[in-house]
Amino acid sequence: MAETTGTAGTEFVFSPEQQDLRRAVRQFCDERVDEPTVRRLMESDAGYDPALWARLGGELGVLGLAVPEELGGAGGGLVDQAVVAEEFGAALVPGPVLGTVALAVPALVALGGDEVLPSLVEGTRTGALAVPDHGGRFDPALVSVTESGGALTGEATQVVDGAADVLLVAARAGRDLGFYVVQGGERRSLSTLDRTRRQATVRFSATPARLVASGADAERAITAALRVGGALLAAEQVGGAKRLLDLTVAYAGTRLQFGRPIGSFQAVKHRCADMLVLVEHARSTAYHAAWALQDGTDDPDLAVSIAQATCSEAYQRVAADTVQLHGGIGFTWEHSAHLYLKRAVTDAALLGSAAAHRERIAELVLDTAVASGTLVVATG
Amino acid sequence: MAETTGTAGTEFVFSPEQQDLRRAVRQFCDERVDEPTVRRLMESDAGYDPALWARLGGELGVLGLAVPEELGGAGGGLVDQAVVAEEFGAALVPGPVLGTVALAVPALVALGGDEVLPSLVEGTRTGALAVPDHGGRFDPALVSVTESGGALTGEATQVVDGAADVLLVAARAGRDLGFYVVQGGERRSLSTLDRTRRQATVRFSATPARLVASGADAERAITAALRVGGALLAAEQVGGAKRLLDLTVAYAGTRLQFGRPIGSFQAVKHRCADMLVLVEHARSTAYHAAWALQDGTDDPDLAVSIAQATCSEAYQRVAADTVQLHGGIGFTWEHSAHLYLKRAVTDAALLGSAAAHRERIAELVLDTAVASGTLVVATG
Amino acid sequence: MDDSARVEKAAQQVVETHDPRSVSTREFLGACFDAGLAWVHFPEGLGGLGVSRGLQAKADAILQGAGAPNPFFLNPIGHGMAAPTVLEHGSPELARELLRPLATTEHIWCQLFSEPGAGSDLAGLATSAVLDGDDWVVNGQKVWTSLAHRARYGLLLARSDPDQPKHRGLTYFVLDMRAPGVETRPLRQITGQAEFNEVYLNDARIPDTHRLGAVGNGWRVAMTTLMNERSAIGGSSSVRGAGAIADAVQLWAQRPDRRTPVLRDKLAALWTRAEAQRLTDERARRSASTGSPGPEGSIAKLVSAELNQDVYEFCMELLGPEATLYGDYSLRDIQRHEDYRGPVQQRFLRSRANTIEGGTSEVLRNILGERILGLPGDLRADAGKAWKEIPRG
Amino acid sequence: MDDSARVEKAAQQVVETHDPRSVSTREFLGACFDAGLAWVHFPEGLGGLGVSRGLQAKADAILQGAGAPNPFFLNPIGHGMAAPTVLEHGSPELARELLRPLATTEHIWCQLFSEPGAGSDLAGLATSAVLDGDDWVVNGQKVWTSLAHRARYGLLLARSDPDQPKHRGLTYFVLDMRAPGVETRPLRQITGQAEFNEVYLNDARIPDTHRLGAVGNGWRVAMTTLMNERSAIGGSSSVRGAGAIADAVQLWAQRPDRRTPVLRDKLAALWTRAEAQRLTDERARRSASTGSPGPEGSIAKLVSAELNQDVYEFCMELLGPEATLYGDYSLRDIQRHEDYRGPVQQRFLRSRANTIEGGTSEVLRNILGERILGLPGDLRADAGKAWKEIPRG
Repeated sequence: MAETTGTAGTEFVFSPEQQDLRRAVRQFCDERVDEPTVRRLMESDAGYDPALWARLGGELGVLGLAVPEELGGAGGGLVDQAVVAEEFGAALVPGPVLGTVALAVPALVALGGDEVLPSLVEGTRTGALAVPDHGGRFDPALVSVTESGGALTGEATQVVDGAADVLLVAARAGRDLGFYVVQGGERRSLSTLDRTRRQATVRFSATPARLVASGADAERAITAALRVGGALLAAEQVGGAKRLLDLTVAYAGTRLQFGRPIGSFQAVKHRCADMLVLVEHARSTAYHAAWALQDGTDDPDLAVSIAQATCSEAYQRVAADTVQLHGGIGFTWEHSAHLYLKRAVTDAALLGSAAAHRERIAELVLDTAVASGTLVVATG
Repeated sequence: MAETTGTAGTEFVFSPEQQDLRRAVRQFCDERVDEPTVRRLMESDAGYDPALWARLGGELGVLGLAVPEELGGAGGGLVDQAVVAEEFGAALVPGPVLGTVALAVPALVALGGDEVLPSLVEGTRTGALAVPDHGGRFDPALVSVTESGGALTGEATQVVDGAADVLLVAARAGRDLGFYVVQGGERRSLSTLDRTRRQATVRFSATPARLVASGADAERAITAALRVGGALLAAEQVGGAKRLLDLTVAYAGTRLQFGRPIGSFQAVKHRCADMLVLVEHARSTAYHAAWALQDGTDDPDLAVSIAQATCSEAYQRVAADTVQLHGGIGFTWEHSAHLYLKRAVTDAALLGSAAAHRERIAELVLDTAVASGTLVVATG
Repeated sequence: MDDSARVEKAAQQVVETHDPRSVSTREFLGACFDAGLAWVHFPEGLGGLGVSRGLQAKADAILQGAGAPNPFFLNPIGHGMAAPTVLEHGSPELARELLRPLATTEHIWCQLFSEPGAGSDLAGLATSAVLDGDDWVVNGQKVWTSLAHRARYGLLLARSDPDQPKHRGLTYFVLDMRAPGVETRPLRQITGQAEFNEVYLNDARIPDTHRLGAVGNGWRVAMTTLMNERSAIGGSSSVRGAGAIADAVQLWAQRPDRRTPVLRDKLAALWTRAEAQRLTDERARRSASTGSPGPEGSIAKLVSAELNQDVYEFCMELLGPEATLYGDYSLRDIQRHEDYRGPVQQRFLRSRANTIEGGTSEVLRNILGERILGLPGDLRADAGKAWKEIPRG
Repeated sequence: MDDSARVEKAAQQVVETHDPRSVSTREFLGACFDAGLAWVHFPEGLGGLGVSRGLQAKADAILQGAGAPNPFFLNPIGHGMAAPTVLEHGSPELARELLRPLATTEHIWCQLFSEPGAGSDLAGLATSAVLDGDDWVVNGQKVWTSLAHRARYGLLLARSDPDQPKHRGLTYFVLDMRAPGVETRPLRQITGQAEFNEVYLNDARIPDTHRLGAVGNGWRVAMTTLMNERSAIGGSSSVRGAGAIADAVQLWAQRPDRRTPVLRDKLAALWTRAEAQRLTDERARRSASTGSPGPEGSIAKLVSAELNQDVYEFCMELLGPEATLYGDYSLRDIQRHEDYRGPVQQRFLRSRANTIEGGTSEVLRNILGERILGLPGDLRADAGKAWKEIPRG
């Protein structure tokens, strides 16, 4: 992921290619993934449209932007993929964005590639990561699936996009950790709060599995995937929050009560200003994480935790405020607000809560702080 | 403290006598303890006016309202004393209100009286409690002063009103806890944030002391004093916060910017509304604590912790908002706001922080909560 | 016999002659009405005994102690808001006609105030009422109407004169929900349920005898309804730790695995705020009963709404990844009371409306600032203008 | 030679010929001015090289790398706000007269905008300026004037025409602070210190040549000053963990005995917010330097002010009972830079002004809402009125 698209690039400055990419994805979403489409897919069994997904991978080619060309990807950087994640988040693109694009693909890239990777990038197959995490970090102690004789047994709960064609599964082979590619397993789909982001519980009973890494290699790939996943999830959160801010500002500027636009009341205006600050902070931290992972310019764990701690809180707050500032209409099923509210709550709970990431930040920043002794406390 | 003034009294309903008491104290403070007086005393060495203090005890008779008549007091209830504490807090009456009225007197009452009690009630002598607390609760393990041969040695730090004539000191006599009346000791007065509430560090070097209780009796008296102190401190916080709310509302209603009163802007009006809620919550919890201690109608520790957790946060928030809503003028030495801000910060840190009291509430409420198992969590 | 003893005796007689555990709800509530125990402060013959409102608690304690249903839960708008409004503003004949079937829950009532274009600005509503002979002809759309699909009558506020300033052109009616031209459609909310309805009024006719208060005086009548709504909220029963906070404490007890010191402090803070508000409600009740109502009552709605949201946000945080699951979004009518609030995730979603329904928190802060603290009003764009000239949208 | 190389060469020449560690500050800064390095985007001969503003960072890195003082710290109002205002709105002669001694810190500058009656509503100010021959005669009172007691010049905004609407009757001047009729008094603040001053103007005279911009055009000139003030805040140096949050982290490190898990989470949240704002500042700078300034710059003031307060509230909570002590309230002038922020308790008190000075948080939220988000303005009571007819108080 050290390569970048176009200009080697100052952090936060999007290259013309990246700006084109954003425009192209936004236009595709406007035309092909408008809200009626999202609502139709959200009510469907699969929860997404495989043909549409294949177009995103094939025609548009935006499902593996940070995958090196020799592994079947676009050979770009993570920032490119973050731009796409933001636009997907703004449109609430249904489908295995988190499972495939943000987790499975990065895991396989970290492994140096795999035979299933090109199909995931092309969108002809979907993937998901069936790995237990503790506050967004991989914890081998939580792995309960076991391997024996090339087959897996056990259960993985609440796997995001767990109905995918290909599962990347952490399992225990004796005392060793193994990382496996699995196509089988019994998938029980769950009724999720956010019907545009599906989950399943996966049960393996002597399900055939192909080992792709073990021990430290497996752990490294999983950790890399969770980091990239956290950064891309943050970008998605930015996209959703920004869309809600735009929606709310437009409503506040046109909705009249007491003979004037409600946005002319400070109670409304100032809440919009606070939403703006949240969105701007979210954007800064999410793209910092993407740039830091791409260019190696910051501690990756710290950068991702800053982004996740900030974006999870920002998106949830902005979504709640969006309902509030729309009044009754914002509480109806017909209005867009709840679709984003449910996504915001879901994103905040996945890959580590804000509190879990703050704890990680505390470990990295506070536990290493040393008293330099110059700050004076008055003692009377 | 089971006796009450006048009507046996519904909680929160002040008797006519209590309403008269409030009016009398308020009038006295308006006439005798106006802000110029407070500022003059705050700059003085002693920090208060002994003659004025003696009038509060003698002429007005409001320093020992909850002290039984046979012990030299007014034979009223704690609610009476809380009414006075509220008015003292509103006026920022300088002097040993906390040390003498809220802590030393209740401690001596809990002991069943003492020869020094009448003089404290009359205001001819002052008292203070030199007892270490942990978050507002007595912790015998923190006692470091030791007794030997009827004399104390050691140091008590940050004793509120520690320059008082009479100190009530917790000390360790061998393995036993003792509670002593002391008149000596070297007092080093501290430069406090709030110059209307003094503190001193007290050093004992074989200082003669008179034992008034030991062991469980001592502990019981100290605990009772800290509880009463917490309730009266809460009432004082209500008084200060309410005065600030009045001050701010008056200013917001008359200060003009942009050709209109600033209180007509929602940013100002809504902050005042939030201040009102804080003050009302503070008042409810403070007087509930006073009534509960007086009538034994609630767990005394819980009632006091609810009051302290609520009032400490409310007073600080209201004081900060008062500075903000006054703009620049509220940041000047000449304006009243900072006097209250400093008192608010001080009160919040004394007798246990809001966080310490929340921890106590958690122990009393959450640690005893049992899952009754009817609340359903959707599992998808 | 003093009033208190009268109430006590009447209540005891009712439960002796009509055992609430064996007679039907309607029969029992009819007996209560006839005995003057529906609203003890109402006149005799109209469901009351003409005694102090404070004595209602005494009657309710005896009745409910014997197993009586709470009529407020069965017909909340009828019992809490319609009855006092009909009594105060309706003709004696109308009160006699409407109150008994209301009290027995034979007639459920609903309230037709809010409109898509009139939320916070209720007085800006557009539904028109035009007099045609002895009838009013009503056209417009109402929204957020709980119970409309089950209601026999609706409290309707409509505009009878668009040339007047907005507060002065309103008239108040009792609408027969079964009249031609009244169409009720369920309004699906973000929980998936349809707790509310939209009501479309197309040339619906109301006899002038079902008007409450004078023509053009509807706003004052509506104030009676709304003040009773607010006091119904502020006057709810007051048990420590009850309400939304009980859910959070219970979840805490159920999930030791999810506890952290930070969440513990957060929950203690929420519990303390709930308790501070409960004590404030209690204080308001006490001072009201002694004739000196304080500002405490109006605070309840604001605080409890925001507290509910914070409590369920806490619950979702406590749940962690499980918070992302949901039960059933299929559109359902809410019938069974026990099912009403649903699992935690549903309660979380439902709580988002708390700061909107019954007055937004923004409007409530204005009310606290202006009516309690006496701060000056907002500058008004619509002051003194004829309603029809005020921009809407 | 491209602009970047020009700047680099000029800076290297200055440090070679004027070692900042041996020559006086004034001499060194004079050399910088003469070499066009005071403000590289200013014209040649007036302290600049006429190159892009973005190149200033290159010059500063070389100069300060060699040990040069930061002129912004020595003369903040002069360097950051007066210089661009004088350049843009003053005559070439005036710029030539004033800029060099400003740049060398021979002349300290202050700003005379706020008045007791004109805080958030700056354009409502009342200080009058009346033309008398070639001089303006000025009367009024200014407040919150940092450095007034040490300043040689003040940026003065005064009302030259009370019959105009408030924004249109203002004129902008450079005031000689040593002129007769200019009296400066220290203004004691809640910390006990006097960081600011009041300035009384009694028939103080200003030559018309010291007017900046046209008569009646003062508001536009003031905008130049204020925009430079805001960009000075947004453009501060950006090191992770620096600023107020560093105090909190340091106190955390110093006081293991006072740590709790709840405070740990709180501090992590504050640190994260500070970092999010730092990154937002950084992003604003980056996008500004590529010619597409975003909304990020204007957020800095709002966030950093509220964050400072939260940070020092945290510090006080961490300190516990020690927070109730204070050092020294005796009135002192703030001279020594290292003493300026004092012990933690003093920093806490000082932070209360952060949300007032340089634009209250209320005004800033209006600015974010209206100028960045494009929301409609507040209804105005003073729109179009002659200043003298607008109620004040």
